[in-house]
Amino acid sequence: MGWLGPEEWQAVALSLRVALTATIFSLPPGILVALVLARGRFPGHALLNGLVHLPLILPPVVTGYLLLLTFGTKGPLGSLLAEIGIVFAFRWTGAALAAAIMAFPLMVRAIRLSIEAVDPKLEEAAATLGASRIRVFVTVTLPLILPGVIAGAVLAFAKAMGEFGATITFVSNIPGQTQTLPSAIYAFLQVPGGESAALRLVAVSIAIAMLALIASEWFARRAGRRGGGA
Amino acid sequence: MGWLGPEEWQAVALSLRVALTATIFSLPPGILVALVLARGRFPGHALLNGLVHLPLILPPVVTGYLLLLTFGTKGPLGSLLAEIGIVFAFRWTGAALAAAIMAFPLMVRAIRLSIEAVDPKLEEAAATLGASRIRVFVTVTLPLILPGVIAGAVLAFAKAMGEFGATITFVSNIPGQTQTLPSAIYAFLQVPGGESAALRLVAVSIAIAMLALIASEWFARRAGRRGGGA
Amino acid sequence: MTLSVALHHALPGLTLDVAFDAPAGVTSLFGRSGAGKTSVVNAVAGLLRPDRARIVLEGEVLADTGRGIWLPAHKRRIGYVFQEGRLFPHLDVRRNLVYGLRVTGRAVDDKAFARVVEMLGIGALLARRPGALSGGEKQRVAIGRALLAAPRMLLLDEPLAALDEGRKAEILPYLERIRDEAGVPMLHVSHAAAEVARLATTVVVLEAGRVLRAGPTAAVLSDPALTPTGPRAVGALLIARVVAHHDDGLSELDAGGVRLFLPRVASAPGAELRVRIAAHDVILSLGPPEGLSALNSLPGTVAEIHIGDGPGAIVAVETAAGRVLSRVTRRSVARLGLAPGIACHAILKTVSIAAEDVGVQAGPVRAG
Amino acid sequence: MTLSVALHHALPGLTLDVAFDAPAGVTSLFGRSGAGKTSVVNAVAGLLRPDRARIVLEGEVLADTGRGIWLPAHKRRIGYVFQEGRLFPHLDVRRNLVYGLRVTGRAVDDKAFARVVEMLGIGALLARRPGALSGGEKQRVAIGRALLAAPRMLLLDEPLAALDEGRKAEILPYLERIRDEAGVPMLHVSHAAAEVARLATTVVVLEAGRVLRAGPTAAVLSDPALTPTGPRAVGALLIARVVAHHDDGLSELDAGGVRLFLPRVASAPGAELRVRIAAHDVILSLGPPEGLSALNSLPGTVAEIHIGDGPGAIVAVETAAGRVLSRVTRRSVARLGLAPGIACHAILKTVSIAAEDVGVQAGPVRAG
Amino acid sequence: DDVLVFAAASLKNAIEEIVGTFNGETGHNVTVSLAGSSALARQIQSGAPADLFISANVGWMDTLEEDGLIAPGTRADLLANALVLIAADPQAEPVELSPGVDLAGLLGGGHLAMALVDAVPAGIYGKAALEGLGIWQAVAPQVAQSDNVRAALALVATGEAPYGIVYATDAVAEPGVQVVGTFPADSHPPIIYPAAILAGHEGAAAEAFLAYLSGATARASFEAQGFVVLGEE
Ligand SMILES: Nc1ncnc2c1ncn2[C@@H]1O[C@H](COP(=O)(O)OP(=O)(O)OP(=O)(O)O)[C@@H](O)[C@H]1O
Ligand SMILES: Nc1ncnc2c1ncn2[C@@H]1O[C@H](COP(=O)(O)OP(=O)(O)OP(=O)(O)O)[C@@H](O)[C@H]1O
Ligand code: MOO
Ligand SMILES: [Mg+2]
Ligand SMILES: [Mg+2]
Repeated sequence: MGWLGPEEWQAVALSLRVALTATIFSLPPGILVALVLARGRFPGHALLNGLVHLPLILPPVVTGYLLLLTFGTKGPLGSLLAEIGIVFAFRWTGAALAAAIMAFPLMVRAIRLSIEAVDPKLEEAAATLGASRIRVFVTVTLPLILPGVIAGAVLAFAKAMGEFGATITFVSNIPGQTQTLPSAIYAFLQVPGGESAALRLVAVSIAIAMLALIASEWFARRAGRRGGGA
Repeated sequence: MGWLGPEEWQAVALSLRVALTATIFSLPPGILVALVLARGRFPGHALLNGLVHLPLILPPVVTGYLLLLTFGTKGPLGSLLAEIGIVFAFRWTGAALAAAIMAFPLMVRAIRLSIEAVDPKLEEAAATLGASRIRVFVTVTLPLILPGVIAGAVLAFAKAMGEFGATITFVSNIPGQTQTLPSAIYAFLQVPGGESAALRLVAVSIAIAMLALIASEWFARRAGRRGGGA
Repeated sequence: MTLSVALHHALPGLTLDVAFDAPAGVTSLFGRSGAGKTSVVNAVAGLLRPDRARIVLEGEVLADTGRGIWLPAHKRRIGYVFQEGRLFPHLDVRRNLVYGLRVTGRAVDDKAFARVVEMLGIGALLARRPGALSGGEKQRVAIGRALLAAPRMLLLDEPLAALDEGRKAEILPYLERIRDEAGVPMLHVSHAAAEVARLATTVVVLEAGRVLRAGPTAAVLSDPALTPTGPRAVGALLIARVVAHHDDGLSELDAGGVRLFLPRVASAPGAELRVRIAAHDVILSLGPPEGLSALNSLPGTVAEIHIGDGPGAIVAVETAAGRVLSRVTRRSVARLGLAPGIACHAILKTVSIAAEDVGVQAGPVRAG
Repeated sequence: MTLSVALHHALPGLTLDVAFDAPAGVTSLFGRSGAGKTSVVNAVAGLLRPDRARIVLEGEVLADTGRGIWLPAHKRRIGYVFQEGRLFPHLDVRRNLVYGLRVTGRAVDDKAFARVVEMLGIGALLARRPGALSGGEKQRVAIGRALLAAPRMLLLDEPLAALDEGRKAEILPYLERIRDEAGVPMLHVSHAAAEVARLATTVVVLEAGRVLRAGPTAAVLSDPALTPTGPRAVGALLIARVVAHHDDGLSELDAGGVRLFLPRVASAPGAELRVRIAAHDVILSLGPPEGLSALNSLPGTVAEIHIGDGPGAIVAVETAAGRVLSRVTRRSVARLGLAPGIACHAILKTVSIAAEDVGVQAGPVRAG
Repeated sequence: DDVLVFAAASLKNAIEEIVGTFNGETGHNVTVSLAGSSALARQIQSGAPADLFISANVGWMDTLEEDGLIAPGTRADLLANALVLIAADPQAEPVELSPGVDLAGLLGGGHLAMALVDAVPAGIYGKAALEGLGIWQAVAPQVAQSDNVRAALALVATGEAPYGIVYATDAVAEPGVQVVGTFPADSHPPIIYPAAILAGHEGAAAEAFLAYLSGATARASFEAQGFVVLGEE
């Protein structure tokens, strides 16, 4: 414990909170968008697909700027949301938003791949047994894509733990509020001799991510223990 | 043509080269690692899995720094490779390496998910028809995971087009040699009045990525046109 | 009319153009591999949307493409036993079985559950996932899953093809009971004549996407001109009443005043049964048989002789028990001088009538 | 000994403990659903690695767990028609068919290809992907795929269960030809007695993971004590030589000096056939039959009577053509006074012998 | 000859202009790699093929010098910059940046945008200046730190933060912000951009370019961007 200062512990705790929040909140829209992209055939398909991938394509700084312009208190969405009490600017919630958006393409891809691998014949079978579309999804599709959902979530979590460029550009770095592990690491690396301090934080970061990975593998294995096809 | 300067065209061309090289060269190891992670059960499984995810977890600057330490002219691997004529440091090849490593976890995940969705019963059937392991892989597994390979490749390409932090940290930002689109965008954003130039490059970046996405969807659809399971 | 189907659909290999009515009871779709049976069933289930279709179940229009009506599968409440299982790989057998109830918010009736499980012999499998089942076990679970959803109609696509005779003999009476007691109408696909004869009220013969013949089972199966799946499908259906069970394992039946001896049947005296008599199991004798091991002899008169392309002929004999068909050789027809009006005896071995040939009677089986 | 199998394997539902020898020709695994048939076949194919096993094919040790030998599936050159198709969904039918040749670098023999395609009736499907095939079509392609790989042994797991009688009758002779002409040994799983009787040289009856009985087909199938899949499996096999084909569509055969008339068979005069006579198709008569439509009558002497649990009894009649089995009721045994040594006639309808009951003879079929 | 210059990214506009004219006049081929000073310095430590380094930060140049990575006698302080307080509100009153100024009150609960105060030069200088004025403790909780000074500027330009501390050079061309005060030069260590030729890369072309950077043409370019050019006129 002694080898991390209180501010660093704060950054660790915040990063965890940000990454978890980002992962959990982006799961439902992630699954939805993946579903739409995997199954839907509509005019805006390519556009939606492109939009989802945008954070991957753009340098993170640009994404951060765009977030600032959109979700800042003066931004069109930001000011609207502020009226109902949701503020992202300079809040840890903003860091979570940035992380979620940066991680979104990874999550969607993983889930989409799983959805595309689901045999529609099983969904048909569920329908003949009386399951409505939504029930089919919850009782058949979702369990079958669980490995993909877990993979997507773990990718998102890892990405959220490492995200830095968009986050700091959007919500800057306020210790205890928006200073995540990567910003702290970045800061250490900017000054001569900061390497060892940075390394300590990198180690913490890796340890957390490893735990998350191992947990996810375990869950995925449990979920996948089907003993072969039907 | 007129609205991009020659140096900017250079950056576009370089980015394309870097992203394509990164994607193509990381495909074989990506498939291999995905295969090992999906099917293998060995002591170092968790370690390998963690290692692959590392570039996602670490802030890109850290990855870039580690690359610099490892593959720099003075680094252990860098000096070794230099002896057989392979130099990454401050070359476009280094940018490709950085992009490939940053994109690797995305690619591996996508392919791994697809491998896990392949019905081993089909591979067994191929074996009874005389196909050796490697033949089974080439003639059955690979075609069946093609959608995943394509998804992995397009994710990697997009990520490679957008990668910036690790690249600029590893190979700097030398016009014509290591200045990719994102580094150019970054540089523009560092000075007053650079926004409009940056925006132009962002537009180019998006256009390229969109084309890649659309092409990949088209390929994936062709590959996936199986008309249902067996 | 319970179910009325009319559909037109172009598939790459085949154009389906099918219309038939399925009255209460079991309607069997009968036809060769690739004839379009599964496609028709899929359309009824709501899984295949034909180019043109009108499907009405008990007065409710399930589909009418002309009027843009297409009830989605889950609203049709039609149970479906698929040709290829389609069990849920992520659920154990128990959860597969109760899926239909759970998903529609209905409670599981423990008695009904236990009955189905016992009948299908899957009690030991309840905790297993489908991946750890044998081929026949999967099919049995699939049957149970459809039954337990308590549908208002059942679609059965070759439900017993993967099962051995012993198991078939156990499951068939259960399907009959569902047909008769629960009154659940069924659309059934099979290429086994005995199964069709036993279960079906109505038979629809499909060939290359078209209805070759449709009508009451007795009429269709006794039509010698109609052998879409081979000549062994031809046979007659007699209606008989159980008179008594004897100590030596035989049951005595009365068919229009004629005594029939069958291996012990399950039904109590007084019950009315339908007995399928395959044409190739009937021997004709000019005089009353003597010294023969066959216990059943039905005196009658030749009503009709149908000479086919091959060596065989179908002789229809009008007896007090009903019309019996016999498949004999053309040579025998000549040798015995058989012709309409000739008196003869239809001789039938008791044991030729297998358990699968005897079914519980479901309403009137009108002959031709 | 072509194939020798001995294995022990514990599955959650069943412990397999099986040992049998399969001589040249076809060995049928016969048994109820869940008996372990597919598991045994999987072990022979190299897909299931039993806890303990020794499997030897034509002198080559495929598996010997004691010595740590386990030849991988692809090196065994054993073709396998799976119970559930397993076609490659990404390849069209043509590519599925030639997969085994392509992948082992062998050229496609156009003639062999055309023959298999025609026999299976899949010519119109060659350009389609498996997803666009009917259930029976899939199974036919799977058979073709295994055949065309030209394996040194064939495993057939209920290959014909999804097919109608007409199609079965077309495919069976082809399997016989592979057995006889190409000399490819087969291990065959079926619950259809007629199919087993026709194809098998040896029958291995499995029950609950153990070998209940193994031996030559005639001996096993004529054992009245042995009815794992129902009594209709019991029957005799006679060896007969084609004498002539008659104009009225009948073929005349000679079985040990006794004339037999059958619906036209494909083999030329002089050919030796095996004819399955199901016990439930044989009527016994004390005197020579007169005025009967049945053309075949084999005089003989009752050799043995086996009274079962039910109403039936199996009477073995020694005739010049060989031993014939008849399934009669106990009541008939009593009524006719049947007992060993009594002279009687075994009467058999010509048409009772369906096409699927007549096979080309493969080496000697030793009786019991 | 080819010359590769590693320069702090904030010099982009001026240095590219200067390189353009220099290449035109001399026929040399100077290329500039623009990135953060820390990244560039580490690359030099790792053997980057750079000939000349212009840092936005004295510390990193000191480190390289200690490592013996710069050619002795070539280091020169090239430019100086000033630190200004900017406001988002176009009507904002000028602020007298004297000791004890109530900046916290001025912020009124809003944030003060700066670069990372322990890592990025503009932030380090800004923190020093606030300490110099004795108001760091009061303001610190409200400081929002960005990874670079341009991002801090953007926070003010978008109105997200009412005030920010940036270089004078950054405020020059940004129409969205008002300069409301300049920090006294003595409130923080001098903001110096040192330049040096790297050890082993001494050569006529590099030396010529280094000299050119102090020349009149370069001075005009630097000054146009708001830099103070050091060294005699
Ligand atoms: N992977 C498995 N895990 C557990 N039990 C299994 C597994 N595979 C098969 N079994 C069980 O082993 C027994 C034998 O299965 P097998 O598939 O060999 O039967 P089968 O004789 O081929 O039956 P069928 O005629 O129904 O195909 C069955 O009771 C089955 O439930
Ligand atoms: N998706 C499809 N695309 C193209 N053709 C199809 C498709 N599905 C079925 N067919 C063709 O339509 C015909 C009817 O198929 P269907 O599955 O209804 O046959 P079936 O009567 O059920 O046959 P089986 O007894 O073999 O299951 C077949 O010739 C089949 O090849
Ligand atoms: O998208 Mo980044 O470059 O990994 O922060
Ligand atoms: Mg079908
Ligand atoms: Mg099986």
